[in-house]
Amino acid sequence: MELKQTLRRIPTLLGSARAAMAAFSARYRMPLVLLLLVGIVVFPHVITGPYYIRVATIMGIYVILASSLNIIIGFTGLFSLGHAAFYGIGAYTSALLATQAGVSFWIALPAAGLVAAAFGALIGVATLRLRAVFLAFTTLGFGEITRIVILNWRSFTRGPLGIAGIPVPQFFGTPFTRVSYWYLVAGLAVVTVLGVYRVYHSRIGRALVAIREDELAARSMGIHVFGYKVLAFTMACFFAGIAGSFFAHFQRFISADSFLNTESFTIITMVALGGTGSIVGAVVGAVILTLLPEMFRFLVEFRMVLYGLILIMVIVLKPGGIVGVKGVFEKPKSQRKPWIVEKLTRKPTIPDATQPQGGTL
Amino acid sequence: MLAQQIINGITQGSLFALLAISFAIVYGTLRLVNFATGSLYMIGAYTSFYVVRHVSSNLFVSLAIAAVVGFVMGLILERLAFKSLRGVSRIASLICTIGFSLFLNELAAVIFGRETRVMPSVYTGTAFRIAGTNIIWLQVIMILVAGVIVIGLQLLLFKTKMGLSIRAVSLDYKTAGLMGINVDRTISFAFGLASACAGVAGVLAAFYYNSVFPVMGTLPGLKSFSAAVFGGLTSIPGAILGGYLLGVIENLAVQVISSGYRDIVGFIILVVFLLVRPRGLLGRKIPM
Amino acid sequence: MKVLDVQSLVVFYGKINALKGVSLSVEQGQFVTLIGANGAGKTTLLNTVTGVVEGTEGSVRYHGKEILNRYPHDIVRLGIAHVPEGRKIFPELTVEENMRIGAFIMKDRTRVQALLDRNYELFPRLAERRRQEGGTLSGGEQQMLAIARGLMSDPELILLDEPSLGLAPLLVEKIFEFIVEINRLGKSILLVEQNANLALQVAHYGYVMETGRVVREDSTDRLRSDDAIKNAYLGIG
Amino acid sequence: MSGDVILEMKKARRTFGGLVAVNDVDMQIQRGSIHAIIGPNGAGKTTFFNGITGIIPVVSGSILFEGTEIQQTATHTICRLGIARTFQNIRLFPYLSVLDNVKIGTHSLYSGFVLAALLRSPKYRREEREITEFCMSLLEKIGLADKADLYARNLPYGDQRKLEIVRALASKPKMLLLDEPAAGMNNTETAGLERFIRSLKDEAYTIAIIEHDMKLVMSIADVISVLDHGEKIAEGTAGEIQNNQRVIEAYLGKQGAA
Amino acid sequence: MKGIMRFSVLAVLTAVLVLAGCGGGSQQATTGEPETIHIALTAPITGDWSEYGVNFRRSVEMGIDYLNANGGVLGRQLRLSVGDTGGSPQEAATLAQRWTSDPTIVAQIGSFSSSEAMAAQPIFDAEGMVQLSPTASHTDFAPGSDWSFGIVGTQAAEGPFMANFAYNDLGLRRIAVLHLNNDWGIDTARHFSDAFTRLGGEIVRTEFYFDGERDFTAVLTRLAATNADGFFMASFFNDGAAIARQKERIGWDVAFLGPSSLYSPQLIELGGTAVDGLKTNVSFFGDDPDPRIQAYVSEFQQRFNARPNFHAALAYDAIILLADAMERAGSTDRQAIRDALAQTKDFPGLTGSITFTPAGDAQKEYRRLWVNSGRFEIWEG
Repeated sequence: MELKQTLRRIPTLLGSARAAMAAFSARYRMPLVLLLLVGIVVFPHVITGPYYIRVATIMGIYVILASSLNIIIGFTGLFSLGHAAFYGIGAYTSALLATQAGVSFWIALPAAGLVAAAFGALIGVATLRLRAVFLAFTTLGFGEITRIVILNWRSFTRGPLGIAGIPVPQFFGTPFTRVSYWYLVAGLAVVTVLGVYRVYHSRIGRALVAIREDELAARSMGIHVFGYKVLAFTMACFFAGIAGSFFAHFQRFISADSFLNTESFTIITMVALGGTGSIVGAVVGAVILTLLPEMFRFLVEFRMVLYGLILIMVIVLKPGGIVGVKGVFEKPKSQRKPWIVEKLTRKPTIPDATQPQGGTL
Repeated sequence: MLAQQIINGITQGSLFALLAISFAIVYGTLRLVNFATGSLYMIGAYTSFYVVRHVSSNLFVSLAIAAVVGFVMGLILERLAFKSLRGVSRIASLICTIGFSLFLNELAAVIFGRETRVMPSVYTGTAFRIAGTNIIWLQVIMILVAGVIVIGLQLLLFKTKMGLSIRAVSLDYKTAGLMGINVDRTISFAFGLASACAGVAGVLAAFYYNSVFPVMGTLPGLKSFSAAVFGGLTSIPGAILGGYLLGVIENLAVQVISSGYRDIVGFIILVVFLLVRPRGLLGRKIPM
Repeated sequence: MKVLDVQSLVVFYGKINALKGVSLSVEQGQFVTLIGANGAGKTTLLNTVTGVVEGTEGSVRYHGKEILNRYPHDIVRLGIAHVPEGRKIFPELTVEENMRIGAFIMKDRTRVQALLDRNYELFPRLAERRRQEGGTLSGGEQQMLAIARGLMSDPELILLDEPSLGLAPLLVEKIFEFIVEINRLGKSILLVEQNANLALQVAHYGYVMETGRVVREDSTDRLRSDDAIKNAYLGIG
Repeated sequence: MSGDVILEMKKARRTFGGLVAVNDVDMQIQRGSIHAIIGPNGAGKTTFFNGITGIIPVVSGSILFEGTEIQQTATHTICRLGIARTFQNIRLFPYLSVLDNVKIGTHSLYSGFVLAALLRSPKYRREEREITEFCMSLLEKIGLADKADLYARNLPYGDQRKLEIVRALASKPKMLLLDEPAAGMNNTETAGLERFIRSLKDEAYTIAIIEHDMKLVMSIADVISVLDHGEKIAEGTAGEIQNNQRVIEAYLGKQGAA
Repeated sequence: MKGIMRFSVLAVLTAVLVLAGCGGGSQQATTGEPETIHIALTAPITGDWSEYGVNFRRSVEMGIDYLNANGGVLGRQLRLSVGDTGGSPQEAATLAQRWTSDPTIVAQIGSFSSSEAMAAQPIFDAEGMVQLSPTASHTDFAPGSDWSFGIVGTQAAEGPFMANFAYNDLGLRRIAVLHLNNDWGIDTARHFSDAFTRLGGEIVRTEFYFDGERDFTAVLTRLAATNADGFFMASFFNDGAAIARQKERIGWDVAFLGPSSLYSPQLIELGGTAVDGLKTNVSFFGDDPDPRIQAYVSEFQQRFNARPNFHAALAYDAIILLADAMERAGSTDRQAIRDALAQTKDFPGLTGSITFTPAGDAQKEYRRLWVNSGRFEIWEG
């Protein structure tokens, strides 16, 4: 009995812990932001292992990808299963500009973002009139088509050979070190998250969320729904392109293997696991799903089994994600038990008049 | 030549058709795209591998056992995960199916080993020749099995009470509940049925390609999803048509265009159909 | 003897209190109507009785047995048929399939056939169209089909939700004739209706609902002669 | 009544399959008036509103708003022209705060660009401040200011109705379409609503209202149009309507006349 | 929504802490026995390529056990860390960073695919550690860095060998080519085709397929319609077996051949009689009477209940070669190992003798091989 009561209290306890944390962080918001920035600056000097810096850098890339995808999925309520395609387009644009045209990284980076955004806009215009689920599959198809085009168009993309020898970016004549990569990706990630935050809290963000919440009402409030959907798609693809460009210059070798559909699934999983629609959620999701597989490395061949299992469990137990906006992507709790439980615990069907029934006068 | 390609396409199309049916049943009842369909296909194939080793090398024994295994697997998946996700955002369910696909593939690799396993060659004798094209018995059997399953499903759906309840649930589950239909059980059954179809397809593939390996379902799963969209996601006849057409078109694409564009054909069909005619060839307008 | 007995039923839709403690009962063979303006909670009440909507408090008893928050398919098996608002026939099933699905809970085939025959007799129009898809019927025919489908489970109690909705006056009369006929066959009926005069003319007993509460209940004779109804509807007073 | 027509409908018609939901309706709404549209369930009232706002455009006939034809115009543009509406079954943005809901109402008044939002330009900051102040003043007016930070879904039902009206007002419309604003409200709430609608009239808004609460309709409407089976069967003042035989029949059935 | 920033702050801080945490953990593990020599293996243990990755792991573990049983290297025991890439180039690069930043690790064996190896290359290059890949054959791989070595031999040598086999020994003149569409397949097909054309033959048609495909009937039907008298398939053994079976099924009776990647006992198991008559080449032949090879094959069979294939043997050679280089260098210094490896000349591997070109590619010897009645046999002409 006591155990039961303790168990029953856990959600309440968690809730108050959460509330306390929220209150704490709301109160010390500025100090915490400063602490974060200091953390970013100090991190590569405290934890100097190149491996950890690399993992953190990869994490930064995924923070950008997940945050940007969150604009589409979380804010606007659209599906996209082809985010890796735009990531890849950004990476290839940047890599080709750098290796074929000798363009500096600092120009290639925004260029990659713009090219990816242009593709995003194009795909958006073509597909965004579709219903949600269909949109998802169109983007999935687009992702696959992009990959196959990369593989087949050998004269341009070198096909399966990939692009090697992508130059190391330079900063005023000094080539990047792994610490500079970290600073750059951290900067890009901060800018992305801040950008997403600002967009979310602007007239545009409100319009996007309005579309997610109720498209018809949004339209009646004067929101050009289609236009804003395309805008959301374009913005998200821009950031994905930026991430791709960084990745190309960071890894210095890219091939279609890095932009498979599974990569899109990884990004979408980060968003869903962290909490669809929550800016923090996307960050948390990206952080967890970058670290988790690294932490499970010692399991070697069992690693992905466990990873899959954890994924399923989190989604089943907490469909709204870890720090999701409570309720948005969850359904209300039902008072009814699953039928199997119902079946096992069903009372005999004899009318029981002695049972007191609450509420009667 | 063309005749040969068409025969190739039809044989391959039988596999696509069965998988597309699996997609169509799940989508029809749950409005969910099950990305784990390819994994269920793989499980069907491994089932036949072990049946051949330990029970009987007869193709039909494998088919029967794999259908049952598939059905049970489907029930388990549905109960474990999708039941509790019903009515939650689609994205959560979708990710859950992706998670299952990853989980099942890797689990199979750990349990069954990662190397490609060999299946015996059966029914490889020539059945008949058309236009200089050799057609073996196995191809005939594959087409027949697909046909029998299709007819069986149609009978089940249109002549039995369970079929009636599946159709009713897929049209309007709330009203179906008011008619005394146990919606949960109906959906579970449909999911099991869909999984059994995928399992059967896996067995046929195992025998046809003589090999079984953990990630064998990924590509056929993705392609036959295109086939299902092509035919109309909620329509079983549509799924069959889509499957066979995709098989034939893919093979003709190799013949006419280039082998490099083979895989792209399915996806171009997918995108074009979604844009132009989302309900597919035979599907009804999908209430979303 | 009370077939249906609803006591102090409270229902929330999220934060919206749709029913604020409603009590109502239907006697064996009785024809009860529930009238009231739009949004009063009439449909919610029916939906809660058959488990489509979950109730928060109170009780719903069928022959004395508590059925609140059971699954619809379990409740229907007890002998309640619910003809939902907006007819909700299955548009892509044929008329006959729609009818048969109404008899889903029946195991005995000969009995299903007998019921089918009887209902076709009652609704000859449906017999003519038994091979047609439900969606191709006219509004009135769809309503007939919805009622006939409800009868197919041979229920003891029938819940009818706005059967006159969207139908031309002549058809409405026709539908009501059927309902009276069904009641005469011994079925208890709970009718939710906007068309107050018509409902009060055919039913035995009436409840008037307003914003989630029953504001008045009485025999229909007395309710009919009462200006309160008219006033409630037309805003006089 | 000022006498000039703000919205004019000529032979507006909307069909769904074979069903005629709005059947060649002519109607004129006077600027500055409260114009009620009543009728039994399924009479086509909401379809009528959907036609005006372009959500479900009419199939024939014309709708003129301040002399401009709008029957083909997109919904979001109609809002910009100055028509705002509420919905029969409350369509708030449930997971946005009360304040944000109102802010979305101001959407059509501004034209901020992404870059401005990203960089938070001075103009953008000024506009956002303006929007916030304006929306807060609206919320204060209706008494929801203290709930500005709540999710819209957590408001009590009556407040949700009010919020929806405020959201519509935030677009500074010339004409307001209210679809059953009193549905589900209790007497006190309805009385408050009545006062509020009257105050809007005093501020020179034109209001078209669909309502089932006849007490409310009869007391505030300048003109009442009655729809039944898609047709306009009567039009006039409250007194005229209450004594109109066709209206009584439409509501209570034929026998009601006897 | 004020919470956004505060939560992101917390999230990132937690991440930093966790990262720091896992840092501490694994470093502790690596400072256990200073006496051992620590070697890393990077391979796709999970994912689409795991079949090959698992064989790598088996062979390398076998090699280490063998070396340790025989006194180790430089009198010290060997120790292995295995990292899984799941087939992703990015993970291979992450592992590269992990291995190079662990001071106890002296060299890495792996990874399997060229994409993986090349993604990791800049890191090995920058950090100065040997990346010895048993299988990466991308033209740009070994020349791309002083620290990259490939022992499979480039197709630049194997292609002409097979072309010669086809043209001179088999007398083929018109060949249809089918290749796997990845860097390896493209390279293999290109080198073979170039050499064959130079000899005076004709490539009548080249087609390809994507990884994961199991239905080759369409593309084979198209190739069969040419007037080819020979068929070259640049595939791995499991695809190759399926291709052979489907080739037989559509009734295309033509001489066929392919590169050494086809050599695997599994080819025959999977291909059955359909692979009879297939011509290929090997530098590793399991039925070779050489006692070293027989010892390896029998132990592999005993331990894993499977016969080793070409890829497995390459991985075995990689670890033995690495040990040899360390012995020759007399040190486990990363630079010394590299220099010693670069000097490798006529190292007697199971896959033939290995000599590195200045670029770091192995020059291999090839032997003609064919499948005769369900067995691989040396082709005697």
